[in-house]
Amino acid sequence: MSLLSVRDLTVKFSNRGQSVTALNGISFDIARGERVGVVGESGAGKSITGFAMMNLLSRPGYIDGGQVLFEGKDVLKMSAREQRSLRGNRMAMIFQDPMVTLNPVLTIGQQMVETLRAHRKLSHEEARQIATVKLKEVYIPSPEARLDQYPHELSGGMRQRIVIAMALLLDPQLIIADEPTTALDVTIQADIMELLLEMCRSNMVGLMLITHDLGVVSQVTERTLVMYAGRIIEAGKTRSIINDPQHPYTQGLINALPQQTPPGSRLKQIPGSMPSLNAMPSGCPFHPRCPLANDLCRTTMPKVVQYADVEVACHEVQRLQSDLTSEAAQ
Amino acid sequence: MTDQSAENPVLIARRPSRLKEIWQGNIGYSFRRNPVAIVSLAVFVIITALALLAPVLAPFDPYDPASIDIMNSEYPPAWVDGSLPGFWLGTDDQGRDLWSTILYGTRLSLMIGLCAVVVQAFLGISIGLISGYVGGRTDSILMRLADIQLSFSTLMVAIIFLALTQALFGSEVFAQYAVFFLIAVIGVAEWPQYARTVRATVLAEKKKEYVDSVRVLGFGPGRIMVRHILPNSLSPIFVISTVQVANAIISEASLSFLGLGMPPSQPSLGSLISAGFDYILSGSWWITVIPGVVLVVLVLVINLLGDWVRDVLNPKLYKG
Amino acid sequence: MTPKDTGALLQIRNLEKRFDVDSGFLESLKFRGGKIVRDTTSVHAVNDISFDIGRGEAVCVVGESGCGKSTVARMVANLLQPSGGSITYDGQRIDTLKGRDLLPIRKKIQMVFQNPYASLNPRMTIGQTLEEPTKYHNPDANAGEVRDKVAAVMKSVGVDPNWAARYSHELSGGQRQRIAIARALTVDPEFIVADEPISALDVSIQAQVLNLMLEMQEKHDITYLFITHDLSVVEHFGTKVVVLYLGSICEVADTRTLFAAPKHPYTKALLSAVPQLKDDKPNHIRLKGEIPTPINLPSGCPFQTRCPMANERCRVEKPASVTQPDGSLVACHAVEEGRTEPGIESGVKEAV
Amino acid sequence: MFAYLVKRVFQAIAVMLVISLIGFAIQGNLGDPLRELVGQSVSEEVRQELRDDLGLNDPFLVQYWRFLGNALQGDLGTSYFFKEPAVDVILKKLPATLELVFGATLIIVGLSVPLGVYTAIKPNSWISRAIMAISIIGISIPVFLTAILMIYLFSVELGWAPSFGRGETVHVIGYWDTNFLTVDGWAHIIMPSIALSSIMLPMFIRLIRAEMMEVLQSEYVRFAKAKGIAPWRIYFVHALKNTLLPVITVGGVQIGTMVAYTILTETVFSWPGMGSMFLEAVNRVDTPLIVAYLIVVGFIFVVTNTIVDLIYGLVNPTVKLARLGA
Repeated sequence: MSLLSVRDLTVKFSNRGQSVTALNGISFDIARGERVGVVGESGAGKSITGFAMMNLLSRPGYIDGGQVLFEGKDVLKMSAREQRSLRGNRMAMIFQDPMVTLNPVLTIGQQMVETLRAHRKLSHEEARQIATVKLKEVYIPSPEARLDQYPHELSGGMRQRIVIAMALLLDPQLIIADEPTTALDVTIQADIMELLLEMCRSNMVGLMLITHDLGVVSQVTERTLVMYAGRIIEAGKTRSIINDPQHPYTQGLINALPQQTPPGSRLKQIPGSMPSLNAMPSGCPFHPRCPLANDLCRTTMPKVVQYADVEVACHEVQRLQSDLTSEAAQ
Repeated sequence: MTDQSAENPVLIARRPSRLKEIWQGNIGYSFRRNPVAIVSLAVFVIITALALLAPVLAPFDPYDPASIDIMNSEYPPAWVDGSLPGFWLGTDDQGRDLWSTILYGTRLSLMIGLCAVVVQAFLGISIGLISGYVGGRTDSILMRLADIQLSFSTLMVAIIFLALTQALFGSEVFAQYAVFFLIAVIGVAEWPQYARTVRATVLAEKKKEYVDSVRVLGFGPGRIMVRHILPNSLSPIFVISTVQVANAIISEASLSFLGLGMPPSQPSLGSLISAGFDYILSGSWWITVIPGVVLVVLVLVINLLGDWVRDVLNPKLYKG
Repeated sequence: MTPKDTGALLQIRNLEKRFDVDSGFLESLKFRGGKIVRDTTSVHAVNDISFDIGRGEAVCVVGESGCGKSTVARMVANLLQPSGGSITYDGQRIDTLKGRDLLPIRKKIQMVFQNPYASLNPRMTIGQTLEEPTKYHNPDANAGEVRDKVAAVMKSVGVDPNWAARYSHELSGGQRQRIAIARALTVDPEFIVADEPISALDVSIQAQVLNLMLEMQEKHDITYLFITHDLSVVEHFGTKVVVLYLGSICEVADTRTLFAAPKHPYTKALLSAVPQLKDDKPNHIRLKGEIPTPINLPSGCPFQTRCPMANERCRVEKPASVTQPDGSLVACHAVEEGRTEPGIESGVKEAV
Repeated sequence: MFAYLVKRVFQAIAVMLVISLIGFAIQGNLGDPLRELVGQSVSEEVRQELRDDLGLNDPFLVQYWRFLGNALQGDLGTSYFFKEPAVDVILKKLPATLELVFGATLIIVGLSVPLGVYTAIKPNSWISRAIMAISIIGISIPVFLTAILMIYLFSVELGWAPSFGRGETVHVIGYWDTNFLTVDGWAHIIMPSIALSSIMLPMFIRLIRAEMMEVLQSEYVRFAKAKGIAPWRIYFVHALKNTLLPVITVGGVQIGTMVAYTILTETVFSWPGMGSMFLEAVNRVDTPLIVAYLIVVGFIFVVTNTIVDLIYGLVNPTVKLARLGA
């Protein structure tokens, strides 16, 4: 049984009495200790997926159906108390911007101790001990002094380390990291990513890494989900997706990277931009930008099929596959 | 709102008119969905119309001593025993028809409130724009002044100023020019409200790159302030303007109640309430309560509209 | 270093910029050792920077937050007054110009900004946004000419001229950035300062905008000063790279040279920090600690607090830029002395 | 912190100087001290002599300096009407006003925090809607009208509470008589206190609600939820402190308004405090008393504002560091 399975998760946003679909029935699994990357551009629904799994969507978003099974139990059907005992304890989350994640008027120590004491019967002193140990694990110098400092006294990189330490406090099974390095400087980004990778590896923690950066995904994760306009359009082993992407969007995304073109020549661009939620095209949401689009793409949403090493939702790939099988049959 | 589209008739021709756009957009939608806002606006329009038409609607002219008969004083409204026909809201202590007096009084209160806010807005927006755009020493001096002024509160400044003016000129001269004194003091004393809001908005807008981009295009500071920054600072100005009108009306009423505003011969709602207060213990409640209700309803609908405007425009009201 | 005229289009010499942090006299009073001392704290954003930009070049300034790259851009675009040094454009000193004297330069040097969501006036239609500068700089043009000009620039950035009636909030980020470029083009500039023009955009859109800028360079013969933190873009776009750290220059080199043989330890670290697609073994140079604040600059070399090769000399003496055999300029004692790398990988975790 | 403190104290002194200058200017221009002293039947020569004796012909700055010196020693002239030192007259009236302000503050602080927090946490419950409806009506009724309506309802019609005066008080110390030690005193102070708080209370409820709702939207509150922290702790530990910081600053600014409202409330309830005294002084053109009131009230403003600012600086960790970080 996988650690986490998401089934047909649908999220909607209500606006002016109407609702638009932000997440369109997505399904995926994360195994114990597995590191999964969720890639996509802004508006693809990747952060929403993360928050929906914690059942922490902020208004006007709401979950309109589907299941989030954590160790076989549906998180969305649990009582508020059960959900709380899961959050921060079995399933932790790291937010994007460390400058606003920590409460400005509470010390680092207060914020770490309260997390521990929310889930375990510990004395204040014991909780501080554990907090100190965790801070040391994420390479924070003089951890005990840090406990009494306020967040604004620390740099961004330091704060993100503390957030990671907080996520690790109760040895969770799964960490959901929502763009954990986007707000940081390049040289610090690499550090934090490496730390996160190391922590997950050594503690056998599952990781769901939400990011827009294909480079990061390729270095940290084992499996990748590519999202576009609220759907997963391609999923599979990270290596396979990076080296041999099947969906035209994934191909376009990888080819658009400057490293993929020789210096000086034009970059390969995808025309147009991602549709907004209230103007979703019919059929495959990518068809207005897709070089391979045909009439079928304009009317029907493609089903997910297995092709080569990956699962893809694309009519064109599906056609290739059936050609192959019919060839094989002949 | 300044209409910049006027200069580009060709470009704008393809769009629906500005008003229609607003009505179809978020503002119109939220208005149509909000019964409180609709009722408030209706009540406000009715009160304003009645007040404006006071000379036409009022059966008596409360400013004309010839039409007043002191023998008619303290008659109750029509629905109370002992009322006098022809005076459906009763009469006040001087024998004036309360209905006519309230119409005229509302007109005065509204006029003073609106004019005072115009003065506030003019002073505050100019100072706020300059302070925010110029910055530096000018800014810190102006804002320190605003802080001090604000901490003394409008009402306090107004009370002291009017008290001294009255003592200086004597109450007769004062009564003659009371309208102007009130507008001036409420207008001038509240400038920091606007100035601080506008300044904070200007500072936030100034940081945005569209201002830098027009600076790089070589536009002068005047053009940048008026054509680019001011139109983008309008939401918070709208929001505080509604609240300020309500506050100005309350301030005027309070000052008149203290005898530092409109004289009884030319009563605003506040001075009417004040005059009636002396008779409330003897049971003539209507002289106080009826103008009081009118005042509260007027202020309440303005405040409700203000709440709605704040919710729909939802500007980031910058603090500091 | 004495300012010398190299004949380049834009010459930056010994440029300095300090921002005072204290807002008033009383704020600058500090209580130290039982005495009240007056001590103004200031941010040393840019310290003694010199480089050239030749006509037709695309010079990239690279660095992390707090390195002063945006400040340099703003000084070149005349949005900020330098605290010291000079900026010369086409033989004319431009940093001292004021008011109307600036107008001719404004027509030549334009700027494109980072955030397309903030760089267009939300209360103006696209048409108004583009017409205003066109009219302002061509007061004699009649309405028809203005309209034609606006339509022409819109077409040239790949935007349908019929969109003139739209407001910026009706456009996507990429489209907005196109309009921002179109606005700069309305005055037919020779030189564009681009401050992180693509870093707020999605990957697929970044490529669109970058291609557009390359196209403009060919079509209109534009010289670029391109500010970015993303080295992968630099390799593609720039002819020359200036690497900044804490307001000082580390290395100036041709793009090819820099990517083939980076010399300054900071450049090396920066290059290795870019996540690569194919290589799934992260193998980057870890720098200890974090970027110090530009308020209290470290003594000596600004990079010495994080440099794996720093020694005593680096802690006291600020290195000067030295020309290397391959033509690049490097400000580093270690490179100058030919110090060998003392195991760049060591001293990693303990020293955070 | 040191620079911050020095700065605040300097500012306070500067403001006090401005106030004293205004006070002095009023004293010089309002009313004629000679008439109060000798009446009108004295010849012009004698008047001039008197003027010289009183120093009224000295240069402006000399006179101001003298005024300032006297003021610092607590001498702000003698009230024309009471024939007593103006400062004494005010000090006698001060406790009544302060007790009234204390009562109103108690109501405001005691009710605005729980109600504001409740309406922010449960914005859609009917209790919240009722509280918000009442509070917008509350801020729409002028203080004096609330006071009048309360008198009409509870004193005239129902006869529950007395409508004027302080009632039975107990002497404490010096000029201080208190309402809070007798039943009759309580009965007298309740209505004026409620009236005085009638605009401020709804205003603070709305302010706290708005701030709290904003804080509840913040990333750090979402992060606290993601850590599995119990709701009560999120509300009262994470959100409340961040909510109250801006409220403190607003509170400081409201002190002036509060004093202005005391004038209205005291007038309606015939409360024997400084406010009603000031209005009487204005009607009698009792210049020294007017000036003394101005300076005493100004002093109270400045001191409380400075204290509020310092408290804010101490409570807010971000300010503390910015100021301490030399």
